[in-house]
Amino acid sequence: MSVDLPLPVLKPADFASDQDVRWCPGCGDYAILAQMKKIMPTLGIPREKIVFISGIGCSSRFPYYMNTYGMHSIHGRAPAVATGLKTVRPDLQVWVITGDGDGLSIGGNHLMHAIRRNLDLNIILFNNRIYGLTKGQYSPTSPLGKKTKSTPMGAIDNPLHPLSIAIGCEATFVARAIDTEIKHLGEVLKRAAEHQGVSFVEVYQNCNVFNDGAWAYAKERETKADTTLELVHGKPMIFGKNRDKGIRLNGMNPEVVELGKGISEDDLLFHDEKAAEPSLAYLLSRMRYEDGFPEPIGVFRAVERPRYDVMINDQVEQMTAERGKGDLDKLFASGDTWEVA
Amino acid sequence: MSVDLPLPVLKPADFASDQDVRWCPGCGDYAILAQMKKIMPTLGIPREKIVFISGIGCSSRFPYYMNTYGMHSIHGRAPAVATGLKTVRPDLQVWVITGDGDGLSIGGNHLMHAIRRNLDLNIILFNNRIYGLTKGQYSPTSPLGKKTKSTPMGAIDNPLHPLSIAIGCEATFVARAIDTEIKHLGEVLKRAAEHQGVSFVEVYQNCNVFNDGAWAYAKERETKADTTLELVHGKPMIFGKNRDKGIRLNGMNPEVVELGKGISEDDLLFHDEKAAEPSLAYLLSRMRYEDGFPEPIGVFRAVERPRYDVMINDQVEQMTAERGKGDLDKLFASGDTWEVA
Amino acid sequence: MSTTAVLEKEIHTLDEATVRFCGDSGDGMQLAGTQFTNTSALMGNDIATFPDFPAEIRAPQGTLAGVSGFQVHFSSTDIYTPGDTVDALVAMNPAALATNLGDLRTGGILIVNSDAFEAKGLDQAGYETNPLEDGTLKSYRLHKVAMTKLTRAAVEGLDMSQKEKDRCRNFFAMGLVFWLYDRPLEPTLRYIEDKFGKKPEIAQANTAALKAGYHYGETVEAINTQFHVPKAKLTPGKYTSIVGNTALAYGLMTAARLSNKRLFLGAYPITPASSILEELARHKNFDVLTFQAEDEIAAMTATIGAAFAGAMAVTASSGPGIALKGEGIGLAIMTELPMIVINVQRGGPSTGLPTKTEQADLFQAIFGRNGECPMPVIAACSPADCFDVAQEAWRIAVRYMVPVMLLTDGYIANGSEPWRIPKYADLKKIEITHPGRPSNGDTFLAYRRDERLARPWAIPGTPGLEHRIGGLEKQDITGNVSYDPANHQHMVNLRAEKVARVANDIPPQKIDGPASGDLLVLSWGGTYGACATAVHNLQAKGKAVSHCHLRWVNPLPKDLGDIMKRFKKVLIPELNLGQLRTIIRAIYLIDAIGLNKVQGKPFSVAEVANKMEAVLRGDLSSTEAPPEMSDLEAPVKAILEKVSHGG
Amino acid sequence: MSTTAVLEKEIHTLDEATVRFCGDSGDGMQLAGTQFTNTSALMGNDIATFPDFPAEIRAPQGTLAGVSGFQVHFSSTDIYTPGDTVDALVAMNPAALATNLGDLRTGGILIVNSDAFEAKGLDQAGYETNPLEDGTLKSYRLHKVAMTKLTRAAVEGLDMSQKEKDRCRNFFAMGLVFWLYDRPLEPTLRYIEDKFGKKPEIAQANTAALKAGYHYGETVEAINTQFHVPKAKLTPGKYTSIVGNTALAYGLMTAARLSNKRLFLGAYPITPASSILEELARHKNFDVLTFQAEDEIAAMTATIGAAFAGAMAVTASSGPGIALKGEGIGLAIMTELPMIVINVQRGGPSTGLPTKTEQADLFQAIFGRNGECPMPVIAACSPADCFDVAQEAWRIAVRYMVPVMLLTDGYIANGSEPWRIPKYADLKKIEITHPGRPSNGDTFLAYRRDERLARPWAIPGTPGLEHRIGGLEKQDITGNVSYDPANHQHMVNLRAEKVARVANDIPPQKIDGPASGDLLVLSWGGTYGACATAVHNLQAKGKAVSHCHLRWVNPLPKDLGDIMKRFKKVLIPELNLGQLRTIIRAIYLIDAIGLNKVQGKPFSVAEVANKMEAVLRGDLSSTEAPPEMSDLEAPVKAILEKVSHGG
Ligand SMILES: Cc1ncc(C[n+]2csc(CCOP(=O)(O)OP(=O)(O)O)c2C)c(N)n1
Ligand SMILES: Cc1ncc(C[n+]2csc(CCOP(=O)(O)OP(=O)(O)O)c2C)c(N)n1
Ligand code: SF4
Ligand code: SF4
Ligand SMILES: [Mg+2]
Ligand SMILES: [Mg+2]
Repeated sequence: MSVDLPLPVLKPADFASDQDVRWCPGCGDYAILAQMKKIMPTLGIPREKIVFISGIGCSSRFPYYMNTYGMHSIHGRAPAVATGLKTVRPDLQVWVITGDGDGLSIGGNHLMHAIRRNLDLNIILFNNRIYGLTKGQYSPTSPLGKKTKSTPMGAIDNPLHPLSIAIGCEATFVARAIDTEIKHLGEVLKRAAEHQGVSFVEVYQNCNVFNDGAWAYAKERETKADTTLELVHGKPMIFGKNRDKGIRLNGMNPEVVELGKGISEDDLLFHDEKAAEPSLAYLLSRMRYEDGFPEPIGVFRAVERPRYDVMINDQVEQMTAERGKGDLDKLFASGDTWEVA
Repeated sequence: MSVDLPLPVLKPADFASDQDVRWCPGCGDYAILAQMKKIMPTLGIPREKIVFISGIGCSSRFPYYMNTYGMHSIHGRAPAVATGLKTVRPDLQVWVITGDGDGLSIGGNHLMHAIRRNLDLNIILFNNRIYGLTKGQYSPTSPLGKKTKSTPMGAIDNPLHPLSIAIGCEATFVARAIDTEIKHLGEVLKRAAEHQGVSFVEVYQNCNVFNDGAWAYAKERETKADTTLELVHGKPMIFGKNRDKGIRLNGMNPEVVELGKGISEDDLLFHDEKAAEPSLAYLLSRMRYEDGFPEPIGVFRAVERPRYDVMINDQVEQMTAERGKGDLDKLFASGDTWEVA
Repeated sequence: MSTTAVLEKEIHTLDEATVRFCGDSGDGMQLAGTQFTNTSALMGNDIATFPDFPAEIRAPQGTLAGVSGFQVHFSSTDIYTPGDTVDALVAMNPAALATNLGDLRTGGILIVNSDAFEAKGLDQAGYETNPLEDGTLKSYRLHKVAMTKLTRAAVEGLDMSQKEKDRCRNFFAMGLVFWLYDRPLEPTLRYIEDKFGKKPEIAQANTAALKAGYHYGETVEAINTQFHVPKAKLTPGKYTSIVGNTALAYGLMTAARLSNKRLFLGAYPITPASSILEELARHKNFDVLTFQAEDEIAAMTATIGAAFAGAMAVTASSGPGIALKGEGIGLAIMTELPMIVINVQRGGPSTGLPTKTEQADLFQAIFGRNGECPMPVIAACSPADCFDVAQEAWRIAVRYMVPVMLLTDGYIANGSEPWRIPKYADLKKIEITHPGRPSNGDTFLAYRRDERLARPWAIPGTPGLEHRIGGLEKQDITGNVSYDPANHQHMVNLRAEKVARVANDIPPQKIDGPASGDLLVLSWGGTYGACATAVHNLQAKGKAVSHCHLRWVNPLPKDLGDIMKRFKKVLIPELNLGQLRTIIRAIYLIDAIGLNKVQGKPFSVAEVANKMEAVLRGDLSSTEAPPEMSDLEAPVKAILEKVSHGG
Repeated sequence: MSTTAVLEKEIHTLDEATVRFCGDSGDGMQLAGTQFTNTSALMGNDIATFPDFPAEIRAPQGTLAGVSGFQVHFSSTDIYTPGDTVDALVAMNPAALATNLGDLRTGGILIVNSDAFEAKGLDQAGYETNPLEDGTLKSYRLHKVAMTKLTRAAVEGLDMSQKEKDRCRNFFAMGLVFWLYDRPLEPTLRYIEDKFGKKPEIAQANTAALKAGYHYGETVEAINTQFHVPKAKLTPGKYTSIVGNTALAYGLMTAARLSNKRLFLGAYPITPASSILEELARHKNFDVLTFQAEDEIAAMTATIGAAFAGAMAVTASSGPGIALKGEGIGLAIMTELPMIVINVQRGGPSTGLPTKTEQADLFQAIFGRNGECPMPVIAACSPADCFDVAQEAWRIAVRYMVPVMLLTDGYIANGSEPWRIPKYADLKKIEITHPGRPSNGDTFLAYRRDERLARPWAIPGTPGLEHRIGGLEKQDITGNVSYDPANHQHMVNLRAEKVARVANDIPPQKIDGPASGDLLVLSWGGTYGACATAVHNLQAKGKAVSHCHLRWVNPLPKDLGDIMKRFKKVLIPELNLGQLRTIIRAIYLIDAIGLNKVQGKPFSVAEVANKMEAVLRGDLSSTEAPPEMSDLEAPVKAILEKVSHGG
């Protein structure tokens, strides 16, 4: 739906609610909040048409801080709440804010189904690889061997890779950003907002109290250029402090190569966020620092598919067009009837 | 654990319980049951060491028909029940029987986490693309547009591909079989049983009452050679009635090619179920009949990884080795204590 | 078709009769029952029905587990139940006879398809000798009819397979019973035309079989009496026969229209609630959105999202699914959004007896959540009542800004009764006001309340009302999160008081019978019919008994305490171990007596009447309706016990 | 360090005293409280504590929402509660003063860090003028101590940052309070040594600060009285101070050892239950398996799997998590497997007040499932009692083959008390027998029962006992699926009767006070201490009052009805709106009176005592403990209400 009235010009501060922000000082969540407030005025959507739905977790307090409509629901269920909301009101812009525990542990199933339905939701998963709010138990993204309050001898479950799962269940928009790379983060959030259909964004977020430095390799000035790779549609995959390294495909496997020495940009894998098949996005989602790869950030995949929220309403319109607006009196009498005089 | 006593020689019939089988006549479930009973005596595991755990659905009645230990639990939770069981008793062989609704709708999250934990469970998902037991509503694997009792105008959610999801969450063994290809089915079940770690098998199963013919293309004598592709480790991907077609890789995308005409077997994709990275398995899981591909059957992926059920018990042993068998009296007095006389 | 002369036969006029068709699931007994019901309704009888499906989708043919039945009670007076015992039983095979004979009254008419009583069928039913021959049926008026042969003869020459021909047997049986109870064939002929118009062979065959059955009645000497049940004196109007879940779906659609709302249903399939989803999915042109969720938790929380969005939001499930919704219901209560949570109760606990009926989820409805978490609970008393109850639930939900639990049960959901079709224009509108953009400078207070303690329903999209809600305790008035102890107490009290105030909207209880007396029967939900009938029967015998039926189970009507005090005894029959009784005792400290049955089946009128008489005689203990206790060793039993299950 | 001369000061001997440390979450108040507690315990006092965490992980420094407190009640006589009011309050900043002053008794000692009362801090706490200066504190014995400066001085010269130095302030405060209450420094010095041994600078700094604080007390003139609380007469033995959740974990491990079982805990983190998981995870060498599940449903059903496997299977959660487990608990009840379901209750409904305490999940425990689905429910009464209750829950679970619900609450879970350390060898073994391979030819009957109605616990791996269980109704004796109506009634009755028979294992109720009288206080769970103390207080005043505390809440003790009849009135104080009261009324038809408080906080002794006196005076209405009702407009309040939350 389009907005008829000229919009008042809003500033990021207009999107701040009157509630005190209650995250630990230094928490990565602040940066994400700041970027969100920053991109809001650029979307051309009036404040009252925006809704933030979250589950439970530090990250899930997010809606309280946005001066939009919002619901801080229950643990893991935000995608389902958002589905009901968006189905009834496809004209609203609906954001889902979740954490690695909220979204991938208790809420994994709802996340998976919201993604496969391709409702036009913007799902932002704050991945700090820990349960923050409950004070430091391991999460489904905690690495093997991770010692936490609930795993004093180290975690023994293989971590889930949020983007691999999203891609495994038919996601149409998949992206990754880092809390401290604020400009890039803002751009990714904006792309997510603009995507028609479900957008799934993983944000590497630092929990400085219970899991400080979990993403240090990808955030620190000295290492980040070598450990991350910014994806640009149509461009070769180049990274490194001196932009002298790249990703090349070897059969089905990616490999890190050095540019020069007989290898030119053209030999590299070119990013194609619009690839019909998600195989490239899947492969990128598997590139991990611990395996010697840079971890891609940016938009992995952005394709258009029909939206559930639109289609369900289309069915209403279609049946209405075919049969006319429902007439209860007719319906009541549609079976065998008889008169008693 | 190994078995000490020589095993009595069992026959498939020894694995039949005394309960009447209560599936509709003609249901594909019968064939799966028959194959299961058939492979059982070949596994060298005594009957009392085998447990079948299921959820709810037609498929989930399976345990009643096996003369082993079993539990017909609640809808969607079989992987979690099995996790508790296997954790406590890694020496038992534990099977999980589930359906496309039980396993991918209500139980999606448990399935995902059981898979990523890589417990040594054999999970068999009977995919009939419908809710059988509740009489014909669509399921997460029903195709777009599918008209069912609950979708009279056609389904509007993108179907989930069970194997893509399993691969998306770190599965170590992934396979597919068809209820009517009984020999192949038996082999796949046996491979699943033998795999150390989680085995996830999708079986195309016909529900002749509520979704008859859902897999007709892959089952019918005239079409099946062209619509399915039997995967063999280390072998090129050849299919077709005359074994004259193959799958070739074009960049990241598979394509169907005809052999001869300048294309030889060596140009084809070779199957590698042991590939370190799951990208090949993922790509295979995406090949769909409706997109003009044969659908692979057989073992997509079979790699070894540490097992959760083993590691959790190892931690017990390790701590016991380090600290000795726990002494409660010492533990009670491990904090500050004082004597009252 | 044979052309025997029509014989002169007696016609007896009866007040009422109960007929049951039973046979294999493949025998089309549900169709036979439905046609008989519709025809009886069209003839002006009052009716009540009880379909009884097997638990299996399709149990092996001829087995006890595969028996399907449909009972029709039709009458020239008001009736409320499908009948305790059966006057005429049609059994299409030995298994059907074995499992249904117990309900046929002594001297009742027994029509069997004698062709089906061969070795295999008898064996599957656990008969060692043929009951048609061994004299065991001598206390019934047995008619052995070679239905298979007669049907085959009737459809001879038509171009269809034997199997297809045999499938017409149910029409033969119908024809015969239609003749027996003096019903016209026209409605069924119309049905055949509608349904099989495009398959003329089948239409022709069914027609032929139907007529052959009717003709058989007219001509065969052995059946020498015909029965006639005159029209009932129903309130004038246009009627249709309606099934509970359909009435509920219609009621929801009506409530949505009356309140000018989109209807959103979030549901996950589960027996016996699924058909609410299925029915609503067929009516999207009524601005109905049906969302089949991935599970019950998603169904519940999507419903909360839809309520927040401003729709008439509903979720429907059965016991185990409602258990899963508990946490979500807590959020609904905390956010004070209006919605309806429907529980079509089935046999529990756990998966229990999924295709059977029970009233054992009342505790769960009232108490089954963490914290002090009250919600209004309303219960339908019959299939047609579902229509009204759906509207009332919504009216209260929006008046008080509260989720409402609506209880029905498997018996109501699948049963049918005549429904006097209302005119939409005559129905009472449901008023809803949403706050609009506030006047300049006013801050919106999401938890400021009106006189009913309802907070405003401000919906996203409204400028100036941006606000955040959630599951943490809310500060009074502002709705901000609050950890203040005093505020928490205040809010807990407020939520309880709000639900208590719903009682202001409950009209004074109707008492069926004198306002005081020896015994009050207090009932709720689907036991209404059996209780009403039992009370009428005892009143007819001159006993000082009355009946009071609860529509709202939480809160209870304000006058209930006074009403109960005016009776010497209060009897509460329930299909559970005494859940309402526990609540009544706790609130009113009244030593109410229970009649409790947990057998997956409704009460018979006799069970209630017997217990009433026992209480009147001075037996004041709570009792269970004595189960027809089965010798678990008997062969039929033993086979019946074989695994069987449902959804 | 300054070297002032030590002054001669008065020493008062007291029976008991209550001290509270409060400050910003970063100020180390939990540590101060714990050290004070341990030291007091070592000195032989009876103790009870109450930590009060802020809801946030780390609220912004200096804010009201960030205040953290720890209260210690220590005594020379038996005590059961952390104390209603505080005798000495240590407030490290204005926010702490603002939120805690209300609990300091008039005339109480108030020690503040005067350095923190500068503009920003005062503003954050909502003070417009400085309370240290404006006379508002004149009814307390105020000691303004420049703790920041004094601490800095004490640690001067050490190689650490200012911030690190300031972090030693809590040791200064401890030192001062240790002097005030005549406690030795040695235990704390030992603690510093243990904890910071590897960081000698920090150890040195903390030691210096601690001693400086102590010395300050000795030397500063303004503080002229020291207090002494002599040893309590505790039962001889070795003691340690134990926190509720730790005692519970120990109890579970002990029960497992006593029954020769592996211990399996399936849990999903949730406040305030998480530390059970965390504690058990540290003791794998006790053959403990901890499974952190993906959610509570998985935790519950994995627990069922572990029980089937033959382990001692336990799941632990809090209200909302238990709501999610409801369906699974139904399966546990239907499969009749032994296990323990722990609910550490917190403030509800919904997410509610996650870090606060409440008793409002009793209804959920007893009634919160679909169908007739009873289970035994046991409740711990204090931190140390958790140890015993865990064993008793398991003993009953295996004797009756039934899941048992074990209730504690946030107050018990985080509170601590002295625990007389038992000798493992003295504890009663828990006998379990598993059936073995049946004699040749016998079929195993999975639902054949013993005299307690318990079925056999046959575990996978045993040859010849292969069997299948599940959630559908079971045939009596065989355990096969059964749809038989009579069998269903029978099994529903059996499951109810089995739970009822648990009462055979409940010893006669202990009554604290005379066996009859004017008023019986009936309590359950964590309110034990406040009720016991209030009853003692009134008994001391010569009132005819007694106390009866329930350990098993379902079934109720057999003698409870008779006991209650011997009193004129029964008062049931609960931290809910009257849940036990509802059940007592329903069962016994007794007009029990309620004292109900739902404020996220335990009862004070005075609240219970006042209500008892009111009842004795003739006020027979149920009431709420009057909240200290807050004027929501006041500035402190307004700020306090700002968003805050927990897990
Ligand atoms: C039903 C339920 N179970 C458990 C909890 C406790 N809980 C709250 S948040 C949380 C996990 C938070 O982790 P994550 O989603 O990663 O968020 P973070 O705090 O790290 O941002 C848990 C287990 C709850 N509130 N509700
Ligand atoms: C909690 C709960 N919700 C819903 C149901 C109803 N139900 C039973 S089986 C089923 C789906 C079955 O589908 P699937 O898993 O595909 O099995 P199939 O019958 O097709 O083999 C449903 C929705 C239930 N038993 N329990
Ligand atoms: S605990 Fe971690 S994630 Fe939570 S607010 Fe603090 S730093 Fe952020
Ligand atoms: S309904 Fe379908 S899946 Fe179920 S038993 Fe019948 S044929 Fe098989
Ligand atoms: Mg996290
Ligand atoms: Mg299915």
